[in-house]
Amino acid sequence: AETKKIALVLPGPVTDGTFNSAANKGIEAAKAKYDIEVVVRENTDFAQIQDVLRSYAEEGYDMIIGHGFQFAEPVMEIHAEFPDTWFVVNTAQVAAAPNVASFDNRWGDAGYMAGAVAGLYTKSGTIGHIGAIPVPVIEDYNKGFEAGAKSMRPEVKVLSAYVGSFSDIARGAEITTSLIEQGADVVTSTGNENVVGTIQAAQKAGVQAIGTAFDSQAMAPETIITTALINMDVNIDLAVGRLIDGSLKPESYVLGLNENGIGLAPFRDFESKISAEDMARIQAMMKEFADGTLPPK
Amino acid sequence: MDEALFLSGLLAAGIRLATPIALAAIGETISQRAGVINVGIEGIMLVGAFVAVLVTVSSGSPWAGLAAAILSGAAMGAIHAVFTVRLKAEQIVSGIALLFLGIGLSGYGFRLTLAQGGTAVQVPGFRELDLFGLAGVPIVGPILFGQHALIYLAVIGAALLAFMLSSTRLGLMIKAAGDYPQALDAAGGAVDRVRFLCVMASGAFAAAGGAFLSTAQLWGFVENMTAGRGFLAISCVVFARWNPLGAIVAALGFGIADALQIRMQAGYPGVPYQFFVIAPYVVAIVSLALASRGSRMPAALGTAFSPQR
Amino acid sequence: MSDEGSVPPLVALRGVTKRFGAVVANRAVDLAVRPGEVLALVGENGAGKSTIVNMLSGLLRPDEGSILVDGRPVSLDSPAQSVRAGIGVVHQHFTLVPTLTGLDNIALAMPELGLGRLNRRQIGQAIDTAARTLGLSVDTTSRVEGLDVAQQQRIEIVKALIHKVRLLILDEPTAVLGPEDKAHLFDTIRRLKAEGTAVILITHKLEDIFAVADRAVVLRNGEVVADAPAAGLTPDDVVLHMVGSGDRDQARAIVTGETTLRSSSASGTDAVCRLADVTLRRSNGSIAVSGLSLDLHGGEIVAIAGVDGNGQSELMRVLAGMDVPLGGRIECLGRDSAGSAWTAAHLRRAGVAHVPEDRRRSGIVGEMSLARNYLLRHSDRRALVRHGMVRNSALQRLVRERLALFDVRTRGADERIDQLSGGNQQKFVLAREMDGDPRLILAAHPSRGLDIKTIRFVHGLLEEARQAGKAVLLVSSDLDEILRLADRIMVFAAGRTFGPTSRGDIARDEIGAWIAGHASGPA
Amino acid sequence: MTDRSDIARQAVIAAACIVALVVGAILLAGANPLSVAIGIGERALFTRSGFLEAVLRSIPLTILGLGIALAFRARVFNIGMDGQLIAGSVVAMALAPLVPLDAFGLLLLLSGGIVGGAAWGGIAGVIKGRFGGNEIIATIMLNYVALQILSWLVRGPMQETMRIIPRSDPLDAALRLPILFEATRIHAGLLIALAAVVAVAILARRSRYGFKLAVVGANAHAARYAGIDPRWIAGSVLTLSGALAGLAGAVEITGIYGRLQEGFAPGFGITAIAVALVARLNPLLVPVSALGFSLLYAGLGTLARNGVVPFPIINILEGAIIFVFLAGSVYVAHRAKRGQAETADG
Ligand SMILES: Nc1ncnc2c1ncn2[C@@H]1O[C@H](COP(=O)(O)OP(=O)(O)OP(=O)(O)O)[C@@H](O)[C@H]1O
Ligand SMILES: Nc1ncnc2c1ncn2[C@@H]1O[C@H](COP(=O)(O)OP(=O)(O)OP(=O)(O)O)[C@@H](O)[C@H]1O
Ligand SMILES: [Mg+2]
Ligand SMILES: [Mg+2]
Repeated sequence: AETKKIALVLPGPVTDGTFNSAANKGIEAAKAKYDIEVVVRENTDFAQIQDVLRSYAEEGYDMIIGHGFQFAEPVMEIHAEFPDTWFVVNTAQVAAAPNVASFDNRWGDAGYMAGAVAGLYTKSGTIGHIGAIPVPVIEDYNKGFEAGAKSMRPEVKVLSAYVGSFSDIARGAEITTSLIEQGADVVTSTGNENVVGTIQAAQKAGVQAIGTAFDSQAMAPETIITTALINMDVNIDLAVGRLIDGSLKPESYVLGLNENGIGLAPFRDFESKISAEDMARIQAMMKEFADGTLPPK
Repeated sequence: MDEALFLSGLLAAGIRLATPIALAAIGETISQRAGVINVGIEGIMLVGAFVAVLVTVSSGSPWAGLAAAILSGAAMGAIHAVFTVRLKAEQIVSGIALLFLGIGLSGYGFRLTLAQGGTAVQVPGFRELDLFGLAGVPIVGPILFGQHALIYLAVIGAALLAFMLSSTRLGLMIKAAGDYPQALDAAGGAVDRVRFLCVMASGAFAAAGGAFLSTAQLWGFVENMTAGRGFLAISCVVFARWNPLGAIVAALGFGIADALQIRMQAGYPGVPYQFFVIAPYVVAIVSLALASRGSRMPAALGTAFSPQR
Repeated sequence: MSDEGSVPPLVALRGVTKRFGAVVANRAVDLAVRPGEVLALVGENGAGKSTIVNMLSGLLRPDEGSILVDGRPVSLDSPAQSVRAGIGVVHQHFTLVPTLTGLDNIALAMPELGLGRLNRRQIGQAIDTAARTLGLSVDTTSRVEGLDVAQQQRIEIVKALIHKVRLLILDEPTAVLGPEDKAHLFDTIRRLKAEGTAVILITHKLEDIFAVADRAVVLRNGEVVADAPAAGLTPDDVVLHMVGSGDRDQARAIVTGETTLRSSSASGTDAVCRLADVTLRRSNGSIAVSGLSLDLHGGEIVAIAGVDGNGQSELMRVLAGMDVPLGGRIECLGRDSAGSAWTAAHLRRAGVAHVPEDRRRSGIVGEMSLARNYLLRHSDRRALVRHGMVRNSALQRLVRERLALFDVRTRGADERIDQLSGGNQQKFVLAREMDGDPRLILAAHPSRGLDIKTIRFVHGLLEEARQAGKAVLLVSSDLDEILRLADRIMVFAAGRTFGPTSRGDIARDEIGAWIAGHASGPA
Repeated sequence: MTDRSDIARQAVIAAACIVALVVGAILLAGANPLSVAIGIGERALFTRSGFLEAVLRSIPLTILGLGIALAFRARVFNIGMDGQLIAGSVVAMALAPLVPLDAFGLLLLLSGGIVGGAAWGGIAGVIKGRFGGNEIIATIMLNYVALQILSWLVRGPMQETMRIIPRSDPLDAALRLPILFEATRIHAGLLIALAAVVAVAILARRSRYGFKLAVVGANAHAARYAGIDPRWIAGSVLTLSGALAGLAGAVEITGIYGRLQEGFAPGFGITAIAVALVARLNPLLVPVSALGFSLLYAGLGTLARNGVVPFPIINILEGAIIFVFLAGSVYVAHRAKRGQAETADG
């Protein structure tokens, strides 16, 4: 087969260390794995999306991946004009024949797992989530986080606050600090650069953090318990793989634990920081996600 | 929660949030006093933030990072000065160009260097001082004696500049350059040289603000990490009616209001967080309506001085 | 000019030409001034005097010809170089920073102070000594923007003389100075002369020439038309050269200022404006005038004499609607200073015309055309603005007429007004303010900076206005002007007001006494 | 005259340095500066879709630029176009459920946009005109406020009925601006923008109000003596330019997006300032300048898509091109002046 041309359109920079970096890593991996030609468009603001999608389509790209729910609408507007191009939207649930598919990770489940872990690791009984801006996936994560924590420790106090920006790392850090001052000793964060701020604030305050997106423990080994994995690379690998073997359908694929769309990163040194039975409870929870008894319907 | 702790935490955070804005505002004050608007400080802050991290990492000393940042800022300022002072180009347009240049240079530099190893680079950044070992004293301790060195330097710098403006002949020349350059020229003063220096100074201060962001408040650089602080700084300049010390106070106002809204958020999950985020700005608007004594902008601000000879 | 003594010229212009676009401001000007010589530079408005000053002070560069200092050609490319060459200048248009105090403005002109800390006490003392030897009292502590023009003029003079200069250039310094200040200034000039300093004095007052000048140079249309020892000249000669006609009688008339219109006051018509026990405040808060009561009637000219800075400016500001009196009450053309309608806009519409003392700051918009500056005061006129739209053709027509009528030297209604010579700017302002049938004319130093011929013309206008039944309030530091025009005279001095009394009932020296603050005669 | 040729020469040098910087950066990225240059030009200038995209972008920039031009003429610095634009689009959107589904309804939406923008600008206008507060702060602050309120609205009261994505429900097709040319996105907003150009040009250059703006901008003090109240002028012009911003917002909503969501006009306010200043505040030049900037953005967009250079270089180019343009116009201006001077002298 001739080399497929694939465009990945990102709302932010590939260096944000989370949401966009993850997608970028994914496409890099896919490039290594499949016979594809790849181009990545960064920092695409909403006003540009339609023009960007349209241009790629005009240039005969076989697949255009829009990384974020905000791509759903422009895609729906133009996909019909370009039947030979597949439009894939990440972190949204849209689909349209013949050529629109979406891949969404179960952010809620990821949040639930993170919450459970936090609930078991907190000593103060207070934990916190700092979101960038309440976009759907972040709100899902936020709900899951609270539910997960309470499932392990019903009386746990869950604080949550929003930065109001994806890139304001300093504010992200200050908000985290304020939650820590209010007693939180395990924090997690969703968004882009702001996540780095949270990790650093936790690091400086000597409390624990739970990463999001991809395993970032190297950033602060003594701070990050584990990471609630959002395996964007899996979305992208699936999309590309199915494009190449022709099995891609105009559906919205939702990737949970079993589809390896989410998960928990290895605990490494933190394995030993909680009791064996607590660790067992985490294992149990993961099993329930695997056999579908979780999340609570 | 314990009030004392809350208060000291609030003030400390407020000061941290204020410092980068304050530093940039101090610099902008000087250049505006001399008659040159620099709307590009956001870009300069970014360059400063990046250079500071880069040099801090490679040299192991945040002071070296700070010095390098200040130099880079002065250089960025020089670009603006060349276009606005020497070439008499439209100041705001040049500033906007500088903004983009700064965003680009910092981001590109970052990707060429630090970003290679992912975001995991460890930055041996500034730590809070403990002056006279008094930082431990409850509440006042951390506020007065437990801050970052740069914060004390900012205050001292502003005080010196205020003195310079009010009590030195250089100060007179700067004010003349901003209010009525014809007079300075007729008196044999070099309007353009004065303005050039002031613009470079504004760059240096803005870069120092960026350095604080990336080597003191945080330890690391990410693209666009200034997130609009440059424009807040410009507001502070006007708010303080072109007085360097006032600029610090204005920035502090913003910082503390911001720190406060941050702390309120978690307390009231019911209220949409946006209403907390806008609080500092609303406060600013209201106080503007209530407490403005008709600000006196330097009369020649934004206009090039080109005598017909 | 070898014949004139052995001393070589200190500063000389050789064949200097300066153009502004099509206008030739100076054509092949030759001019020399020797150490210890006082040179009077005279000529009609627009003749090119200030252009010469600007070239000598490094603000402008000659297009052709050369400037020599001590016989050596120099290029004065910037004021700094001119200062270094030992040239001190008092410009016709002040070069003071409005937001700085007089002291700081002077310090700004003292490079020897370096860049460092200012010892304001020391500088203040230096200024005081300088001012004392000059016999001028200067306010060095308030912001210049709050000072009236006479005070600003004094600061400029002190600023120029704070250093020892080799050549002092004064561009119309006497225009706003009262008799006493003027006398002091001339003493200073004589002293400098004795010390070997050269002086170039630009003036429109012929008597000044004969009072201090050794030599007079007359410019016409940018060319030197006469260069002779003052002793050998009569006022008539000077005027003849200036206007370039051979008509001695006309010249004589201009000099003596005989005018056809001369008639007793048409007073008796009811008051256009009533001031009752009015108190006025300076910008710095101090009281300028208190207990001022005065009626202004149609058909009379009321003049306020006295050294500037005694409340004249404040009175004009208030009557122009820029301020309300601190105390007392004013009723003017149906407007009441106590009411909300006491604004510049309302008073203008009611028929108040205003020739402001601070022309460039308050009277015109420098970077706009003459036509637009005209509209500035007449934008309510049907003929010029219809349905909110400016009717440019009508405007152009009107402005061209007025410019011709007032003989404003300009390239046309579309020229930028700041390219006009000072006197022509003043003529323009008069042309504009006299238009539109005003009922009360506030004239602050109306003939400031005007050449003698134009002054006569303006005086004629004010008298016509009086004849036409308009009320005129004249502020002037020129006693001759006042005695020539006024029906009733008032004096503001030392925080007090003298008069008003009708001109017939008072002698010149009595007024002089009032101005000096002595309450002889009817107070 | 040495000064002038001096400046012209320095302009050349400055431009050269900037270009060198950019070329260096591009080479460092292992790309070919020439192909990059071509990359910028080609689509924007030589492809239909690229050019049309630029035209589309120039519609709001023109309307905003006009508002800036008006305000800046009076030296009133309205930095708040972004907020006023949002206010306009919010009001327009809020009216949608209430208006008849026809051309008249659309007209009402657009008017609503104007009113919304005027109101938001008017707040700054009152602060400046009534309280003498500085408009720069007021407008910047109001930007942040508007952004956050929008963020709340599209998640709260104005969110779509499905309540999934932070955005409003779509407008009825009858309330959308008609597309002017088949198979393009160019909508009737283009005509609105051009009409605005004419209107503002007349207002600024022919009307008494426009004259008063200029007077206040040039010498507020003389204005006061002439009976013009600078504060009233400032207040009114802030409202007026706000109205234009609001119109731009309504046009974007009804013309392109058909619903309300965040970030549909990122940084337009600042770009509009550049647009207006480059047009030397001349309303007739504003659309030209706006199209120029839009072409620039279209070109940079192409570059960003090709991915031949790392993204930050796009920003570097953006700044560099503006700088080079500035240097160029300085060069031209001073050449011209010298020409005059010489003919005059000769
Ligand atoms: N900057 C300028 N641009 C264009 N023309 C100018 C400029 N300055 C002066 N002129 C013109 O040059 C001529 C001489 O002006 P100048 O100011 O030297 O006259 P002046 O003798 O000082 O008159 P006055 O007695 O009114 O001050 C006038 O016609 C004036 O219009
Ligand atoms: N009584 C007065 N006599 C002389 N000058 C005055 C007086 N009051 C004010 N001034 C000065 O005149 C100028 C005009 O003052 P005004 O109150 O008209 O408005 P303003 O805001 O000061 O004008 P601007 O902003 O242009 O300085 C001011 O610079 C003020 O210092
Ligand atoms: Mg004032
Ligand atoms: Mg003159």
